[in-house]
Amino acid sequence: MVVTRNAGRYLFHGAFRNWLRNLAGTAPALGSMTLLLLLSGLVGLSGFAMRNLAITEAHDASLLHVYLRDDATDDQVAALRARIEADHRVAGVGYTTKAQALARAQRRPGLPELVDATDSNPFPASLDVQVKQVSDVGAIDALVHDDAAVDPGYPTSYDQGAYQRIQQVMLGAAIAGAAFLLLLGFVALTVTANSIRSAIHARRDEVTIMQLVGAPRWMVRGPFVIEGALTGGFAGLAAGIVTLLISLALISAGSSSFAQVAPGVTVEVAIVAALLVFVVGIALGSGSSLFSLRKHLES
Amino acid sequence: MVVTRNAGRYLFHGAFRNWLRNLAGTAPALGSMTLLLLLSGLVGLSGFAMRNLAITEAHDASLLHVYLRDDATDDQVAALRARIEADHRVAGVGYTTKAQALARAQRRPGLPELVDATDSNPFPASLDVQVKQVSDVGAIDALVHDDAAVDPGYPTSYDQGAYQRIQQVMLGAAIAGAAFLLLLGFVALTVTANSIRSAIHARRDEVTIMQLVGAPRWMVRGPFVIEGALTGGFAGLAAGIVTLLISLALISAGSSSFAQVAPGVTVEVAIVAALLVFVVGIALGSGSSLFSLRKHLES
Amino acid sequence: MPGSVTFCELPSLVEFVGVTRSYGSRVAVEDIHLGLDPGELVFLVGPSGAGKTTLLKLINREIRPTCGEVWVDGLPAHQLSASKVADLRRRVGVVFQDYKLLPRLTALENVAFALQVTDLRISDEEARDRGLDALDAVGLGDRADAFPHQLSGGQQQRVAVARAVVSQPPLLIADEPTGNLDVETAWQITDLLEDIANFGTTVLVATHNVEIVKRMQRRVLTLVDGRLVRDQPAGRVGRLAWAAWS
Amino acid sequence: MPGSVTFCELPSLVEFVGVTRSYGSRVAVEDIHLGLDPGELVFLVGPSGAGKTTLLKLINREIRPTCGEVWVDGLPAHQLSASKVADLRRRVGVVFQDYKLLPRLTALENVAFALQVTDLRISDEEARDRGLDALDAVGLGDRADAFPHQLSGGQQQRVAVARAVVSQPPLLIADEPTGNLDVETAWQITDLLEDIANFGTTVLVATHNVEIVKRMQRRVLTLVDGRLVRDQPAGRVGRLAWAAWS
Ligand SMILES: Nc1ncnc2c1ncn2[C@@H]1O[C@H](COP(=O)(O)OP(=O)(O)OP(=O)(O)O)[C@@H](O)[C@H]1O
Ligand SMILES: Nc1ncnc2c1ncn2[C@@H]1O[C@H](COP(=O)(O)OP(=O)(O)OP(=O)(O)O)[C@@H](O)[C@H]1O
Ligand SMILES: [Mg+2]
Ligand SMILES: [Mg+2]
Repeated sequence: MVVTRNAGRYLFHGAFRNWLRNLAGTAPALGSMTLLLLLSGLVGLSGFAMRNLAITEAHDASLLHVYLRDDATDDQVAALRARIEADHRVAGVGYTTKAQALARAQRRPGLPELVDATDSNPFPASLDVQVKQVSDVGAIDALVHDDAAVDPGYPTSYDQGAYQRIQQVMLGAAIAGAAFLLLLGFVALTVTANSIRSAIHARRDEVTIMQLVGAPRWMVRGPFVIEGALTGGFAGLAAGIVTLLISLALISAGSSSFAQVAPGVTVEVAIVAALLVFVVGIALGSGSSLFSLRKHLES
Repeated sequence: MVVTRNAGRYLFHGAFRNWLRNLAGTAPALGSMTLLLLLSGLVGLSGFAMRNLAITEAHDASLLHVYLRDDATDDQVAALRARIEADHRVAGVGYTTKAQALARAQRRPGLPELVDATDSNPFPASLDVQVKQVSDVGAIDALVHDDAAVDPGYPTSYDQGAYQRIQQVMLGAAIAGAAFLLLLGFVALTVTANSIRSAIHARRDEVTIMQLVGAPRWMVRGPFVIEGALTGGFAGLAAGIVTLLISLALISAGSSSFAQVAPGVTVEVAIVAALLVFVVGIALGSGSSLFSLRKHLES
Repeated sequence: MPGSVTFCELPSLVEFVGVTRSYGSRVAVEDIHLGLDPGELVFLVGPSGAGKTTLLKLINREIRPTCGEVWVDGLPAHQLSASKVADLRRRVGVVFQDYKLLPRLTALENVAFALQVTDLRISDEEARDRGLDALDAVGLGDRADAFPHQLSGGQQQRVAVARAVVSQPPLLIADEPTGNLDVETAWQITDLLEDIANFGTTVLVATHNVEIVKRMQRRVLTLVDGRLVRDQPAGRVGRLAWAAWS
Repeated sequence: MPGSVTFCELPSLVEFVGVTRSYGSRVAVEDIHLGLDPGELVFLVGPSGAGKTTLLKLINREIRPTCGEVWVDGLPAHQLSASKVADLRRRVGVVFQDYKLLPRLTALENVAFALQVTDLRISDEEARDRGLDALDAVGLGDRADAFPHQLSGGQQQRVAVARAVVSQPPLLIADEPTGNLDVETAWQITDLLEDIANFGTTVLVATHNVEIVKRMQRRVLTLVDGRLVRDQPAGRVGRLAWAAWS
């Protein structure tokens, strides 16, 4: 009991006191960590927003229009629709009548006159199929292609080349984005850990003295690890708060336009991000202290 | 003469020797600087590519179609064209005949049948005006709007709402991109400088001893500044080489697709970027050494 | 059976068996055989660079012997695993030649730290009280809250002595504990070391202070060029061997 | 006219006028009046914490006096601008109580550095030769390439002495230069300091080594609790004042 209490008091009280006394030496590490954790937080949020954007884009791109023959019966259309809806790759199916298609077409230049010039409505009705994944659009196209209800001339809006391009671009963007975020994350972690390590390195004489006086391992490592956690925690706290403030400011400043640029970044998400930054700071601070101490202690 | 030679030898030889001897203590700073300079290099190149992409986008968006009346005379069209070409905001003017417009339109679903159904070609000929700046498209539209040669029903492809949206989005993207690049740059500079500063801080006893022995300011600062420059230079060299290698790999790997994603990033640009990273490394290393020495020396 | 262990059978607290230690090609101590008994006060003398500090470092397992065995309080210091080193060091109080005070702790905190290292059950108050007592004993009761850099050279040295004695270890090794002290204070410290030896602690003092060595008339080990050239038992007054030798 | 300056008119090389220095509320030296002449060898004695190091630090402008004036070789050390401090220090060779060797330079490099600081016209070869000479003079010619942490306590102290004397400065201050040395080596160092004084350098040595102070029969300044309680001229043998006082 006494031992645990004393040990706890020694660790926390001692570490906090030393941390305060060593603030001048820790300042660069603190500054670097704060900036990089802040960067990670913002970049993480941007990554999240980009992911949401990409999902929206993919959603748009995976809308397939299935053009119906003018003489298709209601039963045929219903059967086709049922068949499509039964497919697990399909999220939903809508219906556009010939009249609606005409109305849409009339918004293009030149066409109104054209439409006026003929009595018939040349635009086909369509089933608008929302496919879950862009990559499955081709399969759905193949599925409906030869249905009795479908216009044999222009069966669907599917254009193999165009879809492949979209898929390629989105894949490329995803890979590039992920690579960049990973790189940034790696840099942030490494540099932050390095800051702590050089702060510890500067104090390796102290480590040596504590060992020489006969302090057991935990008494040597403990305070340094806790000091590292304090540095990391403070940096994380500052970075987390700034992350939160920036997100909140952006969210409230341009509620509508911001939601378009960074969809899905709500107050809750910002809070979670801030907390994550804080926790990562503590973990990084204490972890890299421990890591660099092990190197000194082993020798 | 002897003094200068001795001074030079003292500075460079001494600094290099000490730098080698202190490598263990410098390692974290070296690692951090390398990573952040590399990041700056890559981010700088991305920024450059993004800028080029944005220019391309703006170029596309600032193409204005001026629809011509079917009964406009050649003279009227020529006069209009001359008037447009005379405007300093216009980069170039192209011409699309009614037949070309029809051919383009026929690629849309439903339209071929429609066209087959009528004998006349409802699509107007157009002058395709490349405006230099997106923001001037509206002005050019106003300029040609009431010309005798222009179709009064659909004078141009200009759609005020749409253009304003494009302009807004592009402005937003530019500001966000610039802010992000600035933030990254700031973080890279600060953290890099901090690394050097903590390396110097760890050796302030040496600074004190040199002063106590009576070394004049330049003899105290010189070696540390040069050591800082060495650290920065090595970090910059490593980062520059990696930047160069990554760019070259990307350029040669996907010559065509890369050029689309990162237009304008050529071998020359990559070399310049690598050199810049190197120079920034040296400047940052020596500069922040000097800065943190001044603080110690003053006290 | 208790009682069967008689006084003269007490095992050596420190035992060197054919110990040699080199730094690279430089031999610092060579073929040392040595035994120190509990409660002994022993002086270690010899010219600068003779290997005194090296010998003391071997006891504290700061360094390992190149060959030979070092036994301290029953522990084999020459082959101790890294995790057992702290156990050994907690049984040895050390006054280092360059003090080795923790720069970010005050004098009192330095002393209390060494005390709590040996026994975590000691409460903060007790550590404080015993630390202040130890500082009083070396004449620094009024400088307890000063940081090492705020103390004079001799004061730092005395804090180092206080730190070494505060936990009353079975073995105390002191490397030049009076090098920066005036005669008066040096005697005060020597008296303190003698007191501690009288309470059963084995005390080994490396020193250049001929005056003290002569007057105390205790056992004197003489080291020259890394070799133990003379082991003069207590109570005998004689010219210092190495001075005769040089 | 040359020759008009007679021996007895030589100005003081070091002059203290009513100097007091406190650390916070703690007075380290108080109202010191003092003059040292060129070529003098002077000992400064007093108990641990008396203010000896503080007095030496005032000469070297490591610290400024709280009040009073300190003149060194004509320079006002008490009000010297930061940029002039190096000028002053180049005229003063210092043996620091804690050596203050540059840890990343070898013994020889440490000495050569101090030499080139004072005069950049000295070539590397000359610096090397003179540095080796100085190390030889303190008995360390064979350890020139060792780094400070590879030297024993006394060897480090001797490197510090070599560094202070190598440039033959007009003033040499040594803080406890024999604290970690055996009697033999201590005398060797003292002889070296005497030689330097004979060549015209003013030498001020703070020491606890009563033996040396007594035998040398030079001027002795006694400091107790920050006050200069006695200034005993050369050639007089007497009980050390502070020992009498305590
Ligand atoms: N780390 C080291 N590397 C190389 N040589 C060393 C090292 N440590 C000590 N030595 C050498 O070993 C010899 C003995 O050193 P030691 O410190 O034991 O001497 P000492 O008797 O304590 O001397 P002093 O009285 O001056 O403190 C010396 O010549 C010294 O230079
Ligand atoms: N930086 C400081 N802050 C506070 N007090 C100090 C500081 N430096 C010295 N002192 C105090 O001033 C007094 C004189 O110190 P000084 O170092 O001059 O003593 P000294 O005569 O050199 O002693 P020693 O023989 O032990 O080296 C001491 O009591 C010391 O504790
Ligand atoms: Mg020693
Ligand atoms: Mg002193």
